[in-house]
Amino acid sequence: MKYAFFPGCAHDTSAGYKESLDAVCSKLDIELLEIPDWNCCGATITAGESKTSSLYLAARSFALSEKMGYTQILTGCNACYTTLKKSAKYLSSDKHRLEAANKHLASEGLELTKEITIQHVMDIIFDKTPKPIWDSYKNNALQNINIACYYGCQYTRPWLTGPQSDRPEYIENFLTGLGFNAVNHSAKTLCCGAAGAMPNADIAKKLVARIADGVKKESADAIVTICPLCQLNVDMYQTQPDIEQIPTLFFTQLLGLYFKIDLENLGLDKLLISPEPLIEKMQNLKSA
Amino acid sequence: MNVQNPKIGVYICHCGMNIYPKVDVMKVAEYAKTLTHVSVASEYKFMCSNPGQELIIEDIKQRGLNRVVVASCSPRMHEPTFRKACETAGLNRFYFQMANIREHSSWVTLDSDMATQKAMELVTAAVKRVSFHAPLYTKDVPVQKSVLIIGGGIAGMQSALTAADAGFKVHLVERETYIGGHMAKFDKTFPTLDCAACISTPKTVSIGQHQDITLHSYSEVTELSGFVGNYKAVIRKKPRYINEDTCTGCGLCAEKCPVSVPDPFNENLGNRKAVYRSFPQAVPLTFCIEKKDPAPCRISCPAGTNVQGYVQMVKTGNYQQALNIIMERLPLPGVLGRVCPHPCETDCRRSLTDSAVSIRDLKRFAADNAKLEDVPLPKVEDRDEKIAVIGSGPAGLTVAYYLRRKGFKVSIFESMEKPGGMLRTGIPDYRLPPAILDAEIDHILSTGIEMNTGVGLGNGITLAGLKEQGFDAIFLGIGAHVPVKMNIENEDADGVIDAVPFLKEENLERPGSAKKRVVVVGGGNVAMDAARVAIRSGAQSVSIVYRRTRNEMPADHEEVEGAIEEGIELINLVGPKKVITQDGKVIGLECIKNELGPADDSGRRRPVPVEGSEFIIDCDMIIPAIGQRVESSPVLEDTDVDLTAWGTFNVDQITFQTSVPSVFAAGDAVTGPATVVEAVAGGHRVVRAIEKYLNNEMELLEDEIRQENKMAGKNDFLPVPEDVPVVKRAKTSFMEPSERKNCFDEVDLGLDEASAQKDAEKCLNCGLCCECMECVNACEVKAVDHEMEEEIIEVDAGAVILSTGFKTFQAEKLFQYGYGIYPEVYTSLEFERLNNATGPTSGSIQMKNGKTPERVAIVHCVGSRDSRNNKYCSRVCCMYSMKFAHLVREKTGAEVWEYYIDMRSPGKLYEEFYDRVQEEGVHFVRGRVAEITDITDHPEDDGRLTVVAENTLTMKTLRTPVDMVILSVGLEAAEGSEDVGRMAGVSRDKDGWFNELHAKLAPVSTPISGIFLAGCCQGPKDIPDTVAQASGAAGEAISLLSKGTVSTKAEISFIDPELCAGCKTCIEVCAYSAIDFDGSRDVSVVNETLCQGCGSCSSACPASAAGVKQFTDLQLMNELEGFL
Amino acid sequence: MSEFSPKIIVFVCNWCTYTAADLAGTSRLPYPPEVRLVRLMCTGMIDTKYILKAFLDGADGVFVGGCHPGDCHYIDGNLKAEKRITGLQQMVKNFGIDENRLKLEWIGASEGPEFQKHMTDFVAQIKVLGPGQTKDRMIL
Amino acid sequence: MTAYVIKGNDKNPVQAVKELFSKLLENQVDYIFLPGKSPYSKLPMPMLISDTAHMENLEPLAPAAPFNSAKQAASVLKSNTNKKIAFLLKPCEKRALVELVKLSQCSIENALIITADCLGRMENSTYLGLIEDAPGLIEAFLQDKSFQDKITSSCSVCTQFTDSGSDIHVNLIGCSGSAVFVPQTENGEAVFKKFECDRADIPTARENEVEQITKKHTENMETLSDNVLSKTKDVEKFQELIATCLNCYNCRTACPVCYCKECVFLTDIFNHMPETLLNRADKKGIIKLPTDTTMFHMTRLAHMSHACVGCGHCSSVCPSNIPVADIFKIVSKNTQDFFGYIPGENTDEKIPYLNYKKEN
Repeated sequence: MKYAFFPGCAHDTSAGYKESLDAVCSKLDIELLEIPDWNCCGATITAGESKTSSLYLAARSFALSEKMGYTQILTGCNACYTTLKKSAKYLSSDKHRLEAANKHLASEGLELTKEITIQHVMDIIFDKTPKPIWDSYKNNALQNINIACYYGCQYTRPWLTGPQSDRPEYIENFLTGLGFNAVNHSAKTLCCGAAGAMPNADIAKKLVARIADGVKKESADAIVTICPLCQLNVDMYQTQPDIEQIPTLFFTQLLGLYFKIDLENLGLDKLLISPEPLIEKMQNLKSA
Repeated sequence: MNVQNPKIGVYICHCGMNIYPKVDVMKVAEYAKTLTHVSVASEYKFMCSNPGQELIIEDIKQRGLNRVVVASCSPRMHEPTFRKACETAGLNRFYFQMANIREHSSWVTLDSDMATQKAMELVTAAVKRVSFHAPLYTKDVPVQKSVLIIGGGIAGMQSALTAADAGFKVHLVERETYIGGHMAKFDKTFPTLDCAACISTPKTVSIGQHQDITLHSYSEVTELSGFVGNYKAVIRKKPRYINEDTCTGCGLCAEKCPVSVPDPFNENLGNRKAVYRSFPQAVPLTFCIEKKDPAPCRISCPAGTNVQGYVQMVKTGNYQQALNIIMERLPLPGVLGRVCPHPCETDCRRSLTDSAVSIRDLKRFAADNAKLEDVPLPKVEDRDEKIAVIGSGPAGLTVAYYLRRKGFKVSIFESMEKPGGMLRTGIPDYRLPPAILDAEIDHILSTGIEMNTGVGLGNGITLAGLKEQGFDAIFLGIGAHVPVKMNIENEDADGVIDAVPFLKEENLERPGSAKKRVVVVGGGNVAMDAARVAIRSGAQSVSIVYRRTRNEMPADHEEVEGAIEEGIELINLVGPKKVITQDGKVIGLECIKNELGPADDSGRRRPVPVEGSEFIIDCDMIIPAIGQRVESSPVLEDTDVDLTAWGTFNVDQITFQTSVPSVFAAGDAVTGPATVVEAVAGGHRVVRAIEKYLNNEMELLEDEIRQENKMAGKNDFLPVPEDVPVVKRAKTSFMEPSERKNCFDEVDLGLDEASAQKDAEKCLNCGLCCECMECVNACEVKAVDHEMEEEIIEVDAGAVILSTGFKTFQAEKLFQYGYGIYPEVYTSLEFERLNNATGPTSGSIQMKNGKTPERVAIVHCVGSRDSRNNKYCSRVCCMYSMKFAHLVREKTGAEVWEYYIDMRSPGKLYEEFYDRVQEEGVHFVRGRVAEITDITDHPEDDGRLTVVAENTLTMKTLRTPVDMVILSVGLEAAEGSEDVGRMAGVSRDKDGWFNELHAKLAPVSTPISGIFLAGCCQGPKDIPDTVAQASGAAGEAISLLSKGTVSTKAEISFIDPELCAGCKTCIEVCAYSAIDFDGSRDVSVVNETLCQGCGSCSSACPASAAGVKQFTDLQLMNELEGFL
Repeated sequence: MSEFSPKIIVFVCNWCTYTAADLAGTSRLPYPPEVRLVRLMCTGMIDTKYILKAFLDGADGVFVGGCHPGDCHYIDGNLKAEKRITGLQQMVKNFGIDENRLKLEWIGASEGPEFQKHMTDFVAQIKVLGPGQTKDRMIL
Repeated sequence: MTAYVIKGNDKNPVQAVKELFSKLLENQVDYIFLPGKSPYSKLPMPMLISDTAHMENLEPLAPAAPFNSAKQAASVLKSNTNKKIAFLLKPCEKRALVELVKLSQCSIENALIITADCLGRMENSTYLGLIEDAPGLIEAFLQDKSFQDKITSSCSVCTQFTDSGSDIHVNLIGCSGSAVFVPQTENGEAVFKKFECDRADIPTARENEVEQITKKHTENMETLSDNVLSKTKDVEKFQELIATCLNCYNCRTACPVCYCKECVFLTDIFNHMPETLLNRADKKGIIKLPTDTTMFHMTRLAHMSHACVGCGHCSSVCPSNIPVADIFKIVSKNTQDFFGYIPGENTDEKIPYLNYKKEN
């Protein structure tokens, strides 16, 4: 299957997200077509000044996607996901906003005419791929691998449609289905501090410390994230003193390990906290 | 035309500022004056006030008005007021019509001109309509002098006592086993800190003792019909299984009861027994047994053994009672404790969490540790009828034993020298030691059964002969002993011996007949037995040849395992093709390899031979074990009994009778080779059939069985608790393989006492009451009756009071507060129980680990004042939260934080209580709690919960570590109030509370006259308000009943006999059967006492012969004329 | 020319929808002024004559509001009304009266906001359908 | 299916029917009810006969009827008299009678209902005009297509000209001039056991001919629909159709299923007070009198269109030549299709408005 893909500004430079996503997608026969000349999703502007400017930014990427023939856009970043989804909702439900945005787009010869839907790339990987591929790697011994799923604060916003709650179990259910032991913890949707990390590093550190505290209670072997900003912050601040260090991976990296994809194709060496113990544990599993 | 010269007065109300100025009432009045027949039109500030009404009365009197229209508020509000005014002036009250220009115009219309215009049209329609009004008259009918009260909380109790003290009969219906409602769970009450029990017990006791109050506890009203003054209710009284009249409340039954379940009265913080009383002071004091559907183990046992019962008895160490329970259905407990394939364990719900209870081993344990001779026999009269049982296998022994227990004379005829049938010849001794079998058969015979061994059909007796000897019924339990052939070449060679004769010989005589290299053909239990016996009787190597894979093998898993452990080789996917002989003796078995093809009828994949894959297994002995069939020829010798295509006896599936009426059959002889327990099950069905047959009640059997089938399969079981610990399944110890393979000693050594009890403890008590009958034995006054059934009671009542109370908000819905996730988060009701002297901790406020909390947070407005849940304020939470704070401070000295949005303490002494609690040092934080989490910022707080909230007074986010959190959950309408509302015709508001007639002026009445509301069913309220309202509701009811009569409705149907064509359509549509047909005139006639005035008849009648008074076609068509 | 202001007759039962209308009033929930409520004890009382009279004498729309199925104060009067009204919708359709001009809805006693919404929506719908055929004409 | 012909009369259907009824009256029933003529008019009217002496007055199978005789049949069957009566009805009359049974207007327990293939009826004037010149008209009509084209508009669109629910049905169509009696119930079967008659086969040509007529009538219906629909498509156009209605209520009197003792339009509800009329005139500036004519027709449609059997007598009796039956035909087809209701088929089928209870 082919999908239009909106990478967002953090995707390519993240610690192995791009590599592992590509590897997993090719395993699952998913082709991600990067929207040509995409631009900033607008997250930072929304947070700052102008809602309308952020809307125009999103509208431009939407129009580009429409032009390439796709009305469904995938992204792997929670900030992009929320911002784009919000923008898509505003644009489709308010024709005045749509007209205003199209006025701007006209200067580039672009126009947004269709309703755009936004999906996290994870949703596609979990829901739209053939079960037999997954099943052929199933291993009961994986239940010794304790995974703490971390959703971040954006993916389960209550106004979004889709899996949502304060204590989501979407990723857990999927990983449990593969054989992993997904632990229940209290930090699933806490803020990672990304939005304020630059100006308020001390606050961000405190926030990550709470995440680590929630996860460590359940003796997790790894934290799995679904967003480059989350991954960066949680990984980075755990290296500070007084904080428990738990390898923090992208979900695609874990799936790569599950599929036994070559390690060098998963970008695991870019992680700050070494995933070695996890990799070793997974490689030493007795198959049952 | 029934009106001559209408003179209409029109009165427009300002309703203060509610109608005017939005509606220009002056303009409306001026306009009204122009309408035909209107002789006066005026406006006034408050038409409902005395001067307003006087205005109407004066005009009627002075100006001779004969019609009145008032344009004001909703007729649901003041129609009675103005009708009364008309009546006062001497005008029939129905010469009045109301135009609703407030709720339907001024309040809902934004534009003033439009509102005025609408008001004018509403007035026009009313004026047109009222011209066609006619005087109506009502009749007085007597009322029932009794009150029905639904719900026995403090509200229902107060209403009941008030009404009963006034001399009226009261039926108080409560669905729980006790009265007192939520208040019975409280410890203290705010603000005075009275002990809740101290103030409510006098009331409960009075209820119990009052001569005019009939208390229907553990009961529900299922139907309510009739009308004001004459209601009829149907009450369903659930069975307590304990007689209310005789139970003394001593509690011995509960002491003996082995079943412990979470106690809902204690909010599941503690446990109670299956027979229970919620609290010691409960009224009525009668205990109650709670039953669910029979447990799955009991259902799946072919013989219907009360598995849960004996497992519980093993748990409590009462092995004799366990054996007694087993012997109710299984005559061979030790045998089945060893060889039963235990379908019960397959269905055991414990396997949902870890593993099934080791039921079979527990049965064996009970059998091995109790005495057969102490099993009580029912005391029955001996009967004269004689029954012949042919065959002493499990089916025959079952039939013999249980018929004997019913008093019949039983003789067994066994063709072998020793009784036991296949149990003796087919099951090897290492699985079933002969001593066990002998002892159990001896016990069966000791009840007075005659045993004739060495006598069988074709061997001394015949069916006809038995009949001649005077046997009234004959049971054929001859089993299936004839081997089935393999149908391959050289099958009869020396060295081929079938498993059945092989096992028989080995079991009875033990000649050590096995040769060196043995091949067993087959995959069933018989094959395993043959293989394992072969190795014991001298074989050096034993192989089992099976045509499918191990997965498809029908043999029990344990048996296959045991065989492998003893060094027996499994050769799978192989079929026998030919016996290779030399000099007539076996030297090998030629086999062919199979592949699995598509599934066959049994669901197993069919083996398909692979061509050219033949090979030879060298051996000198071949034991085919591929099946047995029934030896029917001796039976057929003198009597023609129908056989099936399989050669088994053809019996009726209900009566188990063969084609010869007095001859019954069961066991392998009917089913073909099957398990012991299935033979026992068949035996039981025959016992029942023979008893019915001899009692000449055979026709009852089918009904009985159909009834049982109907009852089965509802699957309402005790829910599996969430926090069940994982417990490893008890394993019996085994003899070492090396040791056992050389002897016939019993391999399985059984469970030791400790592991048996531990495993029995795993039982989840799916059926709740396990029917072990310990309570029956314990009860000195014989009050326990397990056969009790529900009762249906009908009562009459003149008035009904609904007092169905409330339930608390489900705290799980607010994930962020972690209820159900963190053990130290409690709801307020849980805290009430924790703090209550009769509660699970006897009133000590402690955490689940037994420690006293040092820091406690109380969270207000959980589920209240929350747009995502309930928007309303639950009114009681602030006050009870402060009560908690005070109690925690007083009892534990812990630091307490109250997180509130606004403090609501309006009430006598309430604000003072707030002051007092503040002075006691409780921290008050204004801010809704955002989150409760186990994540802490400081390592020293590890293990504590953190309450996250913004203090909106200091604008600071607080993260407060605490040991315990109490969620002050809000109130919601009680479970089932929707059904009660429907039944009574009382509507509920959007939150589910019952609608009162008027929020201010009729707070305890409903739109349905004669039905009143008391307490929280109408909306959240505290105890003082509840009691006040309950007294009010009782007062309304008393006022209604004291008058002695009620007026019938005037607005009911009529049928004009001149117009009625007698088509009976109205009779068909009438939901109240209120229309009769008068055959002498060929017209329908309304029964005025039954008619409710719905008008279904009127709209169904094309001739408009049927109509509703005050809603006639003429009136409505003219009202429309006014609008259009 | 001023905007078309339709004339709408609303038949309501006393127990549910009239109460809901009262509730909309006490809650001050505004809705278009074009609706005229006729109170009946039950929707099961509605004669086809009333609805035809409305349509033939100038009403642009007719709305019937009753209790939810199962909640009828008279057991199943609302179901009888439902059958009759669906039949009538078919009948008037023959004469070019759009079936959407005759609407049946269940509005429970506590559903003041729903009453407001239904009134607002129905008036809007009738405005879209335009004036009925009988207004200011010599028809009855 | 067993069928019978009457010996000796196999080429004269009128005579065959007469003979059957005569035999019935002789020893199976107490009365017979079928069209006959009085000395005073050539138009056949329903006759109730107790004595075989009057058989010569009978005129079965005449292509004329001044009204649908279901109401008259019902008046004979209104209450239980314990008398057996045999009826000869046109299929539309039998259907109307079944509807009246559902409305408790009569019981057909003691009735033997005999129906005959109906090739339609002529308006009274047409019939009277023709019968003057052609005394053998009835027999000729059954054969001669040119006569058959003179039937009423309603009959020319009727597709229910045979019957399957009566006790005995007389097959005429495709029977090349003979009458073939087909018993359709046990009661019908019993009739033929009691006297001698010949067993016969239903002619094979019948099926085809029935189909032909059905096809033709269906086509006629389509034409009619096109014509009428253009006049009923809105209320104002409809006025053109009924403009001359004088509220005489003849149509409802003639209607066999309008069973009210007195029409609601004759009651006070529509018998307006002067001020009502004046108010209406005030409101609109001008009103036409009599009022409520549209109301009358639509109410009758609302009340009865589910039960309309399509006999067409409403049109026949209209002094203003309003095609009432055509309007009914179109509307009732829609109503009956909507409810899946076939009026007059069997007495057990519930009237749609009484079928309001929901499953579970």
